[in-house]
Amino acid sequence: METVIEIKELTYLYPTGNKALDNLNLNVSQGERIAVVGPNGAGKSTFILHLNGILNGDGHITVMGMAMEKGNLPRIRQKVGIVFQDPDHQLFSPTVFDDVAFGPINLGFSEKEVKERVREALEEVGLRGFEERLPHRLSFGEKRRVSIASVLSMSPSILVLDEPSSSLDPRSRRELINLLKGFDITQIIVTHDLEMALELCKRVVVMDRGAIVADGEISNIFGNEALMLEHGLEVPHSIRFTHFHTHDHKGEEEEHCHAHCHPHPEAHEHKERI
Amino acid sequence: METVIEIKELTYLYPTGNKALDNLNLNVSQGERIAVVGPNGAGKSTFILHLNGILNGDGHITVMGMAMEKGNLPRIRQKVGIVFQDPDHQLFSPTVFDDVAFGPINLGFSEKEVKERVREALEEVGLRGFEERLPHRLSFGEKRRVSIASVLSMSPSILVLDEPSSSLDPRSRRELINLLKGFDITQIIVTHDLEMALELCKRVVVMDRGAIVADGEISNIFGNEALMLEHGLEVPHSIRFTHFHTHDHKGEEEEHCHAHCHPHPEAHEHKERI
Amino acid sequence: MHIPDGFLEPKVWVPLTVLSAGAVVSASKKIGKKMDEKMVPLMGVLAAFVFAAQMVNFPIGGGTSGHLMGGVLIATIVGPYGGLVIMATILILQALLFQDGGITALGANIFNMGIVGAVFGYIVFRGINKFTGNIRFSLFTASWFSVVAASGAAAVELSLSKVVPITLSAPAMLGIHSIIGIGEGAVTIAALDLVSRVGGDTVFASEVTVEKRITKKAIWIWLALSIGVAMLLAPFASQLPDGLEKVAETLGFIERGSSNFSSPLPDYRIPGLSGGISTAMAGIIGVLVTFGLAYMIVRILHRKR
Amino acid sequence: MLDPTYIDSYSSINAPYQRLDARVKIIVTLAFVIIMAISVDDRPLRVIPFSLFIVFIAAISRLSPMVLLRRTLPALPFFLFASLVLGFSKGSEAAVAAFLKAFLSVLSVIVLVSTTRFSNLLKGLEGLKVPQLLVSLISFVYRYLFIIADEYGHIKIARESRNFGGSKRWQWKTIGHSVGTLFLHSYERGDRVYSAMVARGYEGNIRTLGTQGIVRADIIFVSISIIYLLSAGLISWKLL
Ligand SMILES: Nc1ncnc2c1ncn2[C@@H]1O[C@H](COP(=O)(O)OP(=O)(O)OP(=O)(O)O)[C@@H](O)[C@H]1O
Ligand SMILES: Nc1ncnc2c1ncn2[C@@H]1O[C@H](COP(=O)(O)OP(=O)(O)OP(=O)(O)O)[C@@H](O)[C@H]1O
Ligand SMILES: [Mg+2]
Ligand SMILES: [Mg+2]
Repeated sequence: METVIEIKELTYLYPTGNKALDNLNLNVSQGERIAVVGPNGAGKSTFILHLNGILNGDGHITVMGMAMEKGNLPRIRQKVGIVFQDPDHQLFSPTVFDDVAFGPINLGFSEKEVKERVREALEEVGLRGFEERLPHRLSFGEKRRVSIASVLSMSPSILVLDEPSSSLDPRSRRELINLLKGFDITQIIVTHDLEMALELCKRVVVMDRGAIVADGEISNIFGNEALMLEHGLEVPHSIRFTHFHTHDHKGEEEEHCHAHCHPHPEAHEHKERI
Repeated sequence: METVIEIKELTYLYPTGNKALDNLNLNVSQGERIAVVGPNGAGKSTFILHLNGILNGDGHITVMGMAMEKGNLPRIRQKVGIVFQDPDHQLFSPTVFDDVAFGPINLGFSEKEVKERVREALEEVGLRGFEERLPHRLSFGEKRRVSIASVLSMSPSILVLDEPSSSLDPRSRRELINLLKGFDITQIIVTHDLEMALELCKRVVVMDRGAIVADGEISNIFGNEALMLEHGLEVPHSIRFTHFHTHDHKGEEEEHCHAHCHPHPEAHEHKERI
Repeated sequence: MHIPDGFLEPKVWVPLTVLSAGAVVSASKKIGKKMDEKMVPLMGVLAAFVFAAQMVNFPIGGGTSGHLMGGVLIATIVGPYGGLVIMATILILQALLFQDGGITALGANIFNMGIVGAVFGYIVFRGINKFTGNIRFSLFTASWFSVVAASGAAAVELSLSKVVPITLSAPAMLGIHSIIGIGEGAVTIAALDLVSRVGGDTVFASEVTVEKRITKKAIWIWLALSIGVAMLLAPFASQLPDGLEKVAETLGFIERGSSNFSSPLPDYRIPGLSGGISTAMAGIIGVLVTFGLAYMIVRILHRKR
Repeated sequence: MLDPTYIDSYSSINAPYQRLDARVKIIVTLAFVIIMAISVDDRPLRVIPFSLFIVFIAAISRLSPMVLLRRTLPALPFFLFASLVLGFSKGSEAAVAAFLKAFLSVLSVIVLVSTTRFSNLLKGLEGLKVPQLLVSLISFVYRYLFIIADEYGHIKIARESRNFGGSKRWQWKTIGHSVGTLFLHSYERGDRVYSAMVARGYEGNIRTLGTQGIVRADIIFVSISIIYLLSAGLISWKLL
């Protein structure tokens, strides 16, 4: 399949000297839905900010055939829609309408088209009727939806989401999952919500200390307990139980017993810091 | 058991006219650990801000025998420690030490006592050695711990946490759970992380549209699929599977089959908005 | 300290409007040249910050509280030109959106809080710091001075407009603001203390500081400008010398301490002035002259680069 | 409370005044405030033609008088106080005149901002050659203002929740630290928000929905208004 994102040897130091990305390599194909997981501070958000040229590390990035260069930025930014981790950083307009309309207006759409897009995007995240509300006086979950809508309204070809499900209630999370499932555009989903990753993605990338430490088929990687624990993760419930029922992994008898006797994963926990 | 929090007919309208709390009633006993769950915008955070008199709705609130009145506020705030949903809203001092020391200094402790308390609180959240760090330049998970420490240092009798696990990586989340399990003070935990609620609490309160719509034993309520779906929630994985193994609920044969065939809960989903 | 419409007389607000407009335009041009696309949003957020900081109350004793002006605070972060432009932005917004300060009094308010409060406050800071080498002391003194001087300027403007005799307004305004100034100084030190601690290792200082030094030439231009405007208008505004006399009178008065502070109404009274045709004509001619002048200033400043 | 919807809420009414170009409305408002400030002087009666003008404008913008008056409320106590002081030095006539001038000026500004979407107001200022930097700055402050004011609210809540009190020195220091934190939050927020804007196609100038242009109605309106205001000033001088 066609490669839409190509990243070679990407390294980034914050001005303070923190090396947040360290020789990162990644290819993403057209239409793929990839999960990016890893512990707090792994560099996931930093990585994402490189996908439309907001940050500029050393290395090579190509997006839909365009090199990441100043001249290409406007076109790249039109293609790559990013939903930031903190909705407060994404919402800056006096009203929800203005915020969702911001992208389409900058893309030069007509007033009618802009209104239509805003309506659709708000509909998709279940926020119809919120047009005139103030974005920063919403509940946290409502803010999250507005930030998703404000990216959807640009109809990007590549959708990048940083922790989209955090602080969403279970139903909204479910709706988000269904929403994302319904899109056949390329998607990169950074998350700590491993169950969501499992439902949405076939491929997962594990990041730690600024580099990619694993990349592959999601149930293989998520089922690899040693790997998961090493990088601040856990084997998700549903994999544990799927294993139990399907017995498609070998040598996990003892593990299964654990899962049976203690439905909660704390039994497998290493408790170093507390 | 002794009642430490008593709330009667609490109603609150934001100045913009949103009714965020609507005739809410709740009693909390000494030493209880209660989960508060509910959809986005249910009024959970608004409710919490009433527990130490930051917001002042109509109704009656009594905390450890003290009515919520101006004269009692200092003593109430000493008893009730609140960890806010967004750590950036909680930390405002130049160093981690200053932030954790802020409460004890205001309570009028001696310098020696203040230092002792800060040391202990940082120890408890696993942040020894962070005293001189800037709260600003910490990772999200570290900020969350500092905000917990800055409340622990006041040795509250009632600990209130708003979404403590959101944006934490699975390992930090696990550490948080163990930390909270170790405290035997009264705790009120607002969360969308139902698995965490299940691990920590015996009792759960479901909020929706500013009122309490269910209050009771957590596995009963979380196992009540109709109720959960009605209020933007889902039956958590671990309950689904616990049921499957233990058969301690009746009339759920079909449900179990579902759970077996589709380890993902989407099968039970009502998809109204998307 | 925000003066509303309707209280200042044209002979006061017109020259001040010209002066402030000239200063703001030239300051914007100065910064504009050095700015990349990122600077505008950054200055915008800082202006919003000052706006919010101005709503910060601090206790000044006796159960009352003062609020921050923030002139020196912002000028030390972004430099005097940035400080002036930011203060002007805030004042325009306050006048437009919050009915805080009038439209005709906008120039006067920008003069008081932008030019006196931020720019001169900053110059005082630089001066004292050069002299003593003690940043905290200089910051404190400059912040205190900026608040007191700004309130003094407002008092003078109001007395020139015969709203309240300077003998009454000066002690009252200066008295209260010399206390508020202490809070301003303390809060400014603590705020910059935190900022420099965190910011020490970041790029913000070099990034935000648009212009660290204010050139001597610019000060002279502004000074000459204000004197020129005042002189041009003096013949038309017959009451002006009267007002100036009172300012001088008050300077002696201030030294006598605040004995009059507690007496709300001394028998001192400004003779009522008839607003005759001549004053009005003076106003109109004044407007024309000052508009012409403003145009010239802008042209001159523009040609310079 | 700071609230932008409160400010913009009447700009979408489809009334004759709302349809005028923002530049026209700004010029007329400025002319109104300035001519009144110069010509009314100390005589309250001269305010009459100017009040009529405001009433007329309010009528063609279909603003509810109650809403208008309510919005002037916050400013009134200060006007009253200042007029009272003025009354002692200059007499009651002057005091009443000053109060009315202050009141009508505020009213005219409220009418202006509540009948014009804020983005159009900015476009208007730009059209009137206010320096570009200043206009962009105002637009950014407007964006951030409410956010940052609320941010300080959060810090205050955090402070109060932990029993803020004690000596004045300690309070000043803490408030100073809060202001410093507010600065850092603002600064970082500005940085991130800038990224967010860039990510959505922002390239340096803010675009808005809908374009405006001067049409004949605008020219007629501005001419008539200024002629009226000027003659109102002159005639009232002679007669009142
Ligand atoms: N503005 C900044 N200045 C300096 N260092 C930073 C900055 N932002 C992040 N860092 C550091 O860079 C590293 C990577 O941060 P990043 O935000 O990319 O992590 P992340 O994987 O997104 O973590 P999380 O899961 O907590 O969101 C961390 O060590 C962090 O402390
Ligand atoms: N500052 C505010 N001004 C006006 N309305 C507000 C404000 N904050 C919250 N609201 C509204 O009050 C309601 C309750 O909000 P609250 O933040 O308490 O919800 P929540 O249950 O904490 O939601 P979440 O799970 O998303 O955090 C929501 O409808 C929200 O839009
Ligand atoms: Mg991140
Ligand atoms: Mg909440």
